[in-house]
Amino acid sequence: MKGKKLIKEIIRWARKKSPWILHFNSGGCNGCDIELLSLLTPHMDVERLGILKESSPRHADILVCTGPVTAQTESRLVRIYEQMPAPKWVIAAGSCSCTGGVFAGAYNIHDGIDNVLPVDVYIPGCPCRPEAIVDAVIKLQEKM
Amino acid sequence: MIMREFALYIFHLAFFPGFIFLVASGMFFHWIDRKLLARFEGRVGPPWYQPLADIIKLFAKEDILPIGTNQLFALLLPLTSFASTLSAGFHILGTLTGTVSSFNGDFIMLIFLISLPSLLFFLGGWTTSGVYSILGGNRSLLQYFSYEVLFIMAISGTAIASGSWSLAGIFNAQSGSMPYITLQIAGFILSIAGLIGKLKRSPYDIPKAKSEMVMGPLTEYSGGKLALWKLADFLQTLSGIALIVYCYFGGLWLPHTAIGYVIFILLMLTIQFILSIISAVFTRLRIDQLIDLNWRILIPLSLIHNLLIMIL
Amino acid sequence: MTICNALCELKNISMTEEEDLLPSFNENQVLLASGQLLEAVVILLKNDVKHLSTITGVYQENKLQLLYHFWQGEGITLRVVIDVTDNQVDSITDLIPGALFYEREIVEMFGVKIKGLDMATRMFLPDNWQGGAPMRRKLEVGSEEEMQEIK
Amino acid sequence: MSRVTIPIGPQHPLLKEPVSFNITLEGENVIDSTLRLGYVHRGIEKLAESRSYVKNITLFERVCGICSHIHTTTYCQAVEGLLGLEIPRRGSYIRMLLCELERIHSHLLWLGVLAKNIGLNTVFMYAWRDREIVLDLMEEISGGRVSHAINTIGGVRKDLSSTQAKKILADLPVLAARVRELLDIVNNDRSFKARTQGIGYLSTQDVYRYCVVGPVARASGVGVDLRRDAPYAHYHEFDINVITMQEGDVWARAIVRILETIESIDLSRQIVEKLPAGDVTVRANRKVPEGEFVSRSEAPRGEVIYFVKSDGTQTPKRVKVRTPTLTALITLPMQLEGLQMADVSAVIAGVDLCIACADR
Repeated sequence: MKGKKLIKEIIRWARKKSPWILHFNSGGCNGCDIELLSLLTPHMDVERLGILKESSPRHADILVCTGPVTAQTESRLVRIYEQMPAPKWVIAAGSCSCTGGVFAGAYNIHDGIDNVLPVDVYIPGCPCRPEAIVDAVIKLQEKM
Repeated sequence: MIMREFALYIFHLAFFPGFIFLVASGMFFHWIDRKLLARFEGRVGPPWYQPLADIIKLFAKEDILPIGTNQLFALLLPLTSFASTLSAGFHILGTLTGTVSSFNGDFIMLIFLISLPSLLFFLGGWTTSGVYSILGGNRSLLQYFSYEVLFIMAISGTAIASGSWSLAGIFNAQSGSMPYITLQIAGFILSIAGLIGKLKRSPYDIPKAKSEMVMGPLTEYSGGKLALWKLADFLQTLSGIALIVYCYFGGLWLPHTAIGYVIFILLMLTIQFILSIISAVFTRLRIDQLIDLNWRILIPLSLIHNLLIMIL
Repeated sequence: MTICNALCELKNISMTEEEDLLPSFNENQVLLASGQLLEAVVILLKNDVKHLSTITGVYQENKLQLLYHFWQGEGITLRVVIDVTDNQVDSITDLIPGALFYEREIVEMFGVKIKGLDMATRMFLPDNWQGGAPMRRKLEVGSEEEMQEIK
Repeated sequence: MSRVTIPIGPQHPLLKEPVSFNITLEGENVIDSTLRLGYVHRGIEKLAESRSYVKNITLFERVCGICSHIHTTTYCQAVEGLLGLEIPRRGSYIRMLLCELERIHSHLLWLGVLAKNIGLNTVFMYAWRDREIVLDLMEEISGGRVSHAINTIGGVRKDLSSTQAKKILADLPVLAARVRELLDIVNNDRSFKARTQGIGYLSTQDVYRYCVVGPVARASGVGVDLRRDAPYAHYHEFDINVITMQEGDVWARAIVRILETIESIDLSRQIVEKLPAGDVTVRANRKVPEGEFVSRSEAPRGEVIYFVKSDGTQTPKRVKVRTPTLTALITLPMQLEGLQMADVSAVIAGVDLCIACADR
C-alpha cells in the first residue's frame, strides 16, 4: 500500500515539474498568443519551471487556448483535445476565451472555450499578461 | 564465491556501469545540453531534475497511437533503439571501468549499435502513418547516408592508425605516444560533424525540424513510447560522445584511477559543450545544402585524411 | 483631377454634375453603373493608377454599393451601384490580380455574384455556414430572432 | 514521383495563428499550394455596426494584437475626420510615438519568428529579449504591453510625463545598439543567408500587379510608405527615410525590416525630443455628422485603411477595415512554387502574415 502511494506521489511530482503546453489559437487576436510565446524567451524563461511548448498534441499535457472559438476552429479544437493523451488539462487564456470578451455576440463565434471543452483554469485579461499565464500553470499544478 | 561473482555481475549490469548509471548519466548530459543552450540564448534553463521528471511523466501518461498502427511494431522500435544504445553505452563504460573486456571488432559493433536508432527512427515514422511522420522518416533516411558514411570514415582513421579494431587496442596504441587528437585533429572535427548528424542536432536536425515537420517521425508517439525514444536519444548522445573521447583522447587520461575518470568526464563535457555551441549558432540546413556539404566537402576530406594516415 | 474628368467623360456628364449626386467624402469619387466598371479600371490603369487599396461593400436600405478604393498619391474611389435585380458585377481580377481576395470577401459577405471569379471554396466563412451573407443581415447583439437572416 | 499533400495548420508550430495551407509536394519540392482563411473570422465589421463610436475603439484594438495601436489610430482619424476635429499637436505626437514603438516591436517579433522557423533559436531569443525593452516602454506610457487603449476620439487618453520621456530617451540608444547587433547577424551570418537568400522572390512587377504593400513591397524595390507619401497625424513634420531593397527575397525583407526598426528608433527619439506642450485631447461630440471618410496609415506590415460611413447617429453605419496581409497572401502560392519543403517555413514567415488582420 505504501509503495503504491509513493509511486503516486512520484508521478504527481513529475507531472507538476514537467507541464508541456500546446498552444492553439482558436480565433484570438494574437495579443495573448505573442504573450504566450514571450514566456519562452529570456524575459520570462518558463523552461526553468519545466514548461515546454510542444508542437504535437500527442506530446502535450496542457492545452492553452487563446480566442473565443470561431465556428471554423471548433471542430479542429475538439480534435486536438481528443488527440492529447490523458491526463490533460485546458487553460483558457484571455478574456475572449473565457467569455467571448469584446467579440461576445458576433455571428461566427462561440462565446468562450467552455462551450466546447472542459476548462480547468481561466485567465482573464485582454490580453492576459505573461505573468498571469505562469500563475495559471502554477494554479493548475495544485489541481494535479 | 560463485554467488558473489553472480551478484557482482548483476550489480554491474543493473547499477554500475549498467542500466541505472547509464540512464542517469544520459539524463545528466541531456540536462547539461539544455542548460547550456539556455545560457547561450540568455535564459536560465531547466533545473537538474528536469529530464527525470519529463521521463517519469511520459511513462505515467496515456499511450495512444493512430488507428492502423501496428501496436507491437510501434513498441518494439523504440525499445530496440533504447536497448541498442544502452548496450553501446554499457560496452564503452564497461571497457573503461574494466567490467567488460574489449574484443577485436567491437569498434565496428559499437558504430553499428550507435547508428541503429537512426534507422529505426525512420521505420518509426513509417509505422505511425502520419503525414509528418512519413515525411520526417524519409528525410532521416536521406540524411542517414550522408552523415553515417562521414562518421564511419572519420572515426575509423583512429582504428587505421592504431592497427586494431578493438576499443582497447585503439586506446592502448595512444597511451604510449601522443593521443590521436593531435595528429588527427581533422578527423576529430569531421567525426564531430558526423556525430551531430547521428544525433539529429542542429544544424542537422532536418528530420525533426520543428517548424515544418512538427516532430518528424515522433509526431504521433505519446506516453511511454515517446519516453523510450527520448531515452534512446539521451543514450545515443552519451555513447557517441564517449566513443569519440575514447578514440581521440586515449593518452590524456589514466584508466582505472579516480583522476582518470574525472578527466574522462571532463572531456565528455567538453564535447557536449562543443555540440551545444554548434546547435546555438547555426541555422538548420536544407536537405540539398546538407548533402552538398557532406558529399562534396566533408566526405572527400575524410577520404583524403584516411589515405594520409595509411601512407604515414 | 484629370482622371476623374476622364472617368466622367465615360458617362457623358461633367464633374460638377457628378458631385451633386454623391455623399460627402474626403477623397475623389466617381459614381458608376455596374456595367461601366471594367472600362473605368482600364482608364485608371492607363493613367498609372495601379494600387487598389480595397473594395468596400456598403449595404443600405436594400441597395448595395461597392467602393473600389484606388490610390496613387491621392485616393480615387469608384462607387459602383449594384443593380438589385441583376445582383452581379464583373470581376476585375484579370486587370488587377491583387483584387482576388477582396472580391471573394465581397461575394461571401454580401452575396453578390461576381462574373469570372472562381469560387470553389469558402475563404472567410466557416465550411458549415448556413446563414447567408452576414453583412446583409440585420444583427442585434443578444437577440436570437434578429440573428435570422432577412431576405 | 508520388505526390504528397501536406496540411500546414490550423495548428502547426510554424504558425502563430490558425490558417490552413495545403502544400502538395513532389519529393521535397513544392508544386502547388492552396490556402484557407476564416479560422479567425470573428465578424468584427458586422459587430461594429451595433456599437457606438467610442465602444468601437475597444473592438478595433482587437482586430490584431500585434498592431493594435495603428488600428485604433486609423479608426479615430476617420471618425475625427467626419467630426471635423483637429486633434492637439501633443496628442498627435504621442500617437505617433506609440505607432513607431509598435513598429519596432512588430519588426523585432517578426525577426524572431523568422529565425525560429529556419532553426536559429538563438536569434529568436535575442530578438524577443530586445523586444521587451519596447514593451516596457509602451507599458510605461500606456499601461499595456500589447493593447494600449490610449487612443480616443479627439486625441489620446494619457499624457507623457517628463520622467517617462527621459526613460524613453535613455532606453532607445540601448535598443538601437542591440538592433545593430541583430543587423550584423542577418547581414553577415553565412548560414542565415544560405537559408534566406534567393527564396520567396517577388518582382517589382508582381508587387504592382498584386497591390502588395509594406516591407514586402519595399524589399522588391517599391518605395511606398504612407508616412511619407500621404502623411497622416504629424508625420509631415519629420523627415522619413524609406528603405528599399532590390533583391525581393526573404533576406531583403529581413534587412528592410531591421533598417526600418533602426529608423523608427531614431524617429521615436525625434518625436520625444520635439514633443510640443499643450493638451492631449479635445472634446468630441458623441453624434457624428452624416458622411463617409477614408483614413489611411502605415502599419508595420503596410497600408491600413479604414472606411467609416456615418448616418448622423451615435453608431457607425459601416466600418470597413483593410489590412495589409490579404494581398501578400495571394502572392504566397506564387512565391512557394518550386521551392523545397524546408523553405516553406522561411517564406511563410518572410511575408509576415497577420491572419487575425486578414480575417477580422
